[in-house]
Amino acid sequence: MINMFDPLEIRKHFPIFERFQRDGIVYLDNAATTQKPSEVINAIVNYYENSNSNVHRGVYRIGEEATDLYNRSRENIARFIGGTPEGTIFVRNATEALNLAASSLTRMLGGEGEVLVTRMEHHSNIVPWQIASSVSGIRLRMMESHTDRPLKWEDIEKDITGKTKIVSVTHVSNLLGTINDLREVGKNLHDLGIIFIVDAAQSVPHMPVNVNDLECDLLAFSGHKMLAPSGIGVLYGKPELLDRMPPYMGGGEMIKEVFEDHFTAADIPEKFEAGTPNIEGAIGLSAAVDFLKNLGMDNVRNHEKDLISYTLRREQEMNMPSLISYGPRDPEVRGGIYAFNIRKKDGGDRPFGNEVHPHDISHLADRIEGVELRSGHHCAMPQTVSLGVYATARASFYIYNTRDDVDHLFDVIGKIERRMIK
Amino acid sequence: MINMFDPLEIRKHFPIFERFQRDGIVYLDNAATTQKPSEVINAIVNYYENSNSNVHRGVYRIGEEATDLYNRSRENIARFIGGTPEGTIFVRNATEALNLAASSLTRMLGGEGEVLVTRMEHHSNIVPWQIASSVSGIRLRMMESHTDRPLKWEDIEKDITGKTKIVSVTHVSNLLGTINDLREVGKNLHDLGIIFIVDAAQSVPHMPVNVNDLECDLLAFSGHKMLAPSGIGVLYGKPELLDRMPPYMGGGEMIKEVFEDHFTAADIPEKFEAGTPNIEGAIGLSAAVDFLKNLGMDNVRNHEKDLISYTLRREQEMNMPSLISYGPRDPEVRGGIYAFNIRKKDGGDRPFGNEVHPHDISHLADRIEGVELRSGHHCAMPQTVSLGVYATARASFYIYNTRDDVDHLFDVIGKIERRMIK
Amino acid sequence: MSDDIIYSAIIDEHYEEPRNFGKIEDPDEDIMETNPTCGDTIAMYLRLGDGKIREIKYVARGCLISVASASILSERVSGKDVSEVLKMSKNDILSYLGLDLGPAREKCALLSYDALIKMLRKYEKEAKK
Amino acid sequence: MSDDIIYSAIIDEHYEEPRNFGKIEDPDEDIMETNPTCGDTIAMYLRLGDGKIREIKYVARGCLISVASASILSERVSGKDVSEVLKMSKNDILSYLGLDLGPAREKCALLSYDALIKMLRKYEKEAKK
Ligand SMILES: Cc1ncc(COP(=O)(O)O)c(C=O)c1O
Ligand SMILES: Cc1ncc(COP(=O)(O)O)c(C=O)c1O
Repeated sequence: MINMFDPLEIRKHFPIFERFQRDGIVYLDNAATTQKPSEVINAIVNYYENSNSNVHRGVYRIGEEATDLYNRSRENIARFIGGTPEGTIFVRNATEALNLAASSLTRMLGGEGEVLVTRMEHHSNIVPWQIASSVSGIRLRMMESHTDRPLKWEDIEKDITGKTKIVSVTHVSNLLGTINDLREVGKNLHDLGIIFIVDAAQSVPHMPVNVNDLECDLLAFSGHKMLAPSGIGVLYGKPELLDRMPPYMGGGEMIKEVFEDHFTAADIPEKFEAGTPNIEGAIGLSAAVDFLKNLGMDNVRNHEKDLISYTLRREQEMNMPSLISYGPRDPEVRGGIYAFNIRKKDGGDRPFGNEVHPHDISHLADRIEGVELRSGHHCAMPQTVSLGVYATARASFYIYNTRDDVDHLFDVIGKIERRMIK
Repeated sequence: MINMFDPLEIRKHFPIFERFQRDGIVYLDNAATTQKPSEVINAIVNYYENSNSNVHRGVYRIGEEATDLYNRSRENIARFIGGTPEGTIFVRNATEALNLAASSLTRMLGGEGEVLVTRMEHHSNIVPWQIASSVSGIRLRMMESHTDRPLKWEDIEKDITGKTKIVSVTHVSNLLGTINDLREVGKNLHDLGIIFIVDAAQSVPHMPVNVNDLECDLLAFSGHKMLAPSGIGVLYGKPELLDRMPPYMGGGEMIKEVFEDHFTAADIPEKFEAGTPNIEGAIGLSAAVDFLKNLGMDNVRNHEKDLISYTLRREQEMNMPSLISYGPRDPEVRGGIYAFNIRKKDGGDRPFGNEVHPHDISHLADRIEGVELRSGHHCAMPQTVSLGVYATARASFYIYNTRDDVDHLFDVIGKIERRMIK
Repeated sequence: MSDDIIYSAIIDEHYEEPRNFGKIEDPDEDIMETNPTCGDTIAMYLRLGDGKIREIKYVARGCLISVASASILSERVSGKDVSEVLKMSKNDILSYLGLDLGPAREKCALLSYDALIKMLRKYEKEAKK
Repeated sequence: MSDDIIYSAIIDEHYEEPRNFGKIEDPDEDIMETNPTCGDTIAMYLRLGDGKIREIKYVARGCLISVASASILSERVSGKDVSEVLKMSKNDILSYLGLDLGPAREKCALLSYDALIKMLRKYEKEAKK
């Protein structure tokens, strides 16, 4: 379908780019969510128009078709990350995946021990553990991590104690763009009998990820960050571990039998999928996976590496003293994420300082130039606070972005500076 | 748009009926899931093609549009059930709604007391409480309920003890079709300080439901059973109660602030919506609500009342001794649900009895006549077992079904009997 | 393959008169399997010796497909070497039925096969000790 | 209304020189409010008497919209009757800014209003006792 990796060709598959073109919109909020190609939209519409029905229990024609589509979606998605279908659990999003993990593992471990996370985690890999520790003896510990280089095994090793039962880290930081170096981590943790969880919400969409290479026990990601609908995501787990973990939610589909006073759980993956699942979501995610496989995940990664290199080069050329950005400078270890602030270095006359509020940056970027940036703590408050700020503005790239988009970004940064820092 | 309530006119809004017509399919599995009208499909496609982005935190154009669509969907759905937007929490499905309730209320109540449910509950209103009682001192008790008449306040009253903290009952049984009589229940339970939960998965789609009239504290339903996508549902709650309930899942969107060792929760409804929500699901559900409002929920109910009356009449006329059906005979208290079995009354020569397995019924109904029935325990094992069977076949109606469809059903029942009971 | 459970003579024959139906007292292996989709249950009993299936019986309550497939399976494996039976694939079983089944009904057809394979694996494992 | 935060003179003026910025020592009411969307924070202080707002001050760290709206609000309510201020609606506040804001930025604009209303409600409740 798509031979050369050409973002302008790729755009043709995304109906929303007609509007973007019409309204002069440059969409740079892909770490928050991505756009949907026709291939994904059509897979969903086609399901609605031909096979829509509930899965698992229907022995009539369209029930079988829906079940078949659902199962084949699971197989396809499992294959994409090198996993097995029974280890591939459909959830709403990476957040639910991590909540499921935190709740079920806490019970499996008898509510004891320590969970280690990094300071660069998304709230989704912090708050579930805080909730778990509010109802059990599990303790959350946050290890320091660097803002200018990837996390390595040696960094984790320092913080492990005899009590550590789980290490849960992000593969790619959604704020700094850091691609953590997780080789060795899985193997070493397993030698210590520690469970290894990877938040892959920002890696699976952007680079080749294989659960066997990572040697992780659990891995979480969201469909909507990789061209698929919202409302669908995956918790991948090693079957041997999932078998031991108690169910999370109870209800239809996840049981073998229900009696007045107890139930028996279904086998994995159904054990963890209570109630009617997001069927079209799974089908849409599978179509998204096909789209990405077709492009080649190596090509996706190389494209984004090119964009972030270009971004860092443009930033340097701008030589704008008020522009501060975060994260590693080496594109080899940096995803397509660029968080920054605009701040007059020498304070100023306004009583509240001369920092341009990131909300104003993204509001103005939109109104002046149609450049769509996110602003805030990006659900990574501990990391944001450690940078000494309350918020940042963030641009994040995907397959349909170009160097031209990066030029627009720096154009508008220049204009905002002139407008706000007088 | 649609003036008279005419199922054949209504079908024109459902693209899948083209296929149904082509392949001679009579879809009678609406209690499991319903079909989607173009209005819903278009709302979703339109979102993908014009405003797709993440909600809540975007201050750029399409982010604002998405947020606006999401918020207005919530308002619309809240209004539909007489509730407030802040009391309307988006979840994946009724199952998640009841899990959220069980988990959060258990913690709120300090893990003590008794939860009363009926025997006619769906597994979604049983297993979450069993899980809760496996991790706390909460106890689940199942009260007897009748299979031939609605549950009334007097039935519940008998089973209440000093320990009862929660009563959670289904509004309409998905197996028997019983419409329970919940007037008085809310008021009386509140006088006793007991929390009242309604599983409205089979009522909100089929009849006017108002949370104020029901005087319930919490109410659960699924979008996919009312013309909307799967992957979206609602837990409605009284704001005063929701304010007191601890959060369920942790992560993005549901927090005010996150620190290393604790977090502060956002206000309702966000407090209970962790991570990126199913945005298009909410938009689709709102479009489905518009479609149903346009038809008029009174008309929907009357239409289904007509179909179930006709069904019960046709059954009587058939006078087929091997046909056994369940549930109240009075259409006034019966939803459009018809569960049955085919069984030769006088045993038989086969070593395993002469009951036609419901799976064979639904397989044959599909292959002989294109009639799509569900078979199994319908996620209501305690009720199914109490009927003295392992499974039933079930037909369930919705706005696009006709008396003609009912005729097809009895045609095929006759044929199956002749094929299987020799 | 035909989709016609409506007129399949072979299925009907086995459903009306399932072969090897019943119990073995004091079996070498026995097992109880349930299909959560529909609640179908099969109890299966084996007498084994010299690496062969000497006798196979079962008591099933189930549908056309699961009863017929248990009956057909029992005929096919009676007297066979355990190692040979373990080599049979799911698709072999499905092809014996001569029906093109959807995923839900495949579970019905494979209930007896799953039960059998579990017992034989256990038997082999114990034999190796 | 104009969408132009780019060139809004009134917003700029208040942002560059916010009115009533600062603290009141020993205030009759004070409050700290945060906008979870962006972490904007405002501390607001009131001196009240005879049912009137005698003095209003605030310390804010925030964006153009939230700082300017706090400044504009403080000018509008200084010296006014509490009961009258309580009658002001969210839309009144938004119209003072003269901008057509999206839902996310509305929260910025209403942060100071929310803080003020909370204090005044508390004051009224206590006055009634
Ligand atoms: C009464 C009742 N409650 C709950 C549910 C669960 O719905 P879902 O699978 O959408 O969570 C159903 C669906 O079958 C139902 O009929
Ligand atoms: C690293 C990381 N983890 C988890 C999440 C949560 O994703 P979702 O909101 O889809 O659950 C995100 C999304 O922002 C993320 O970037």
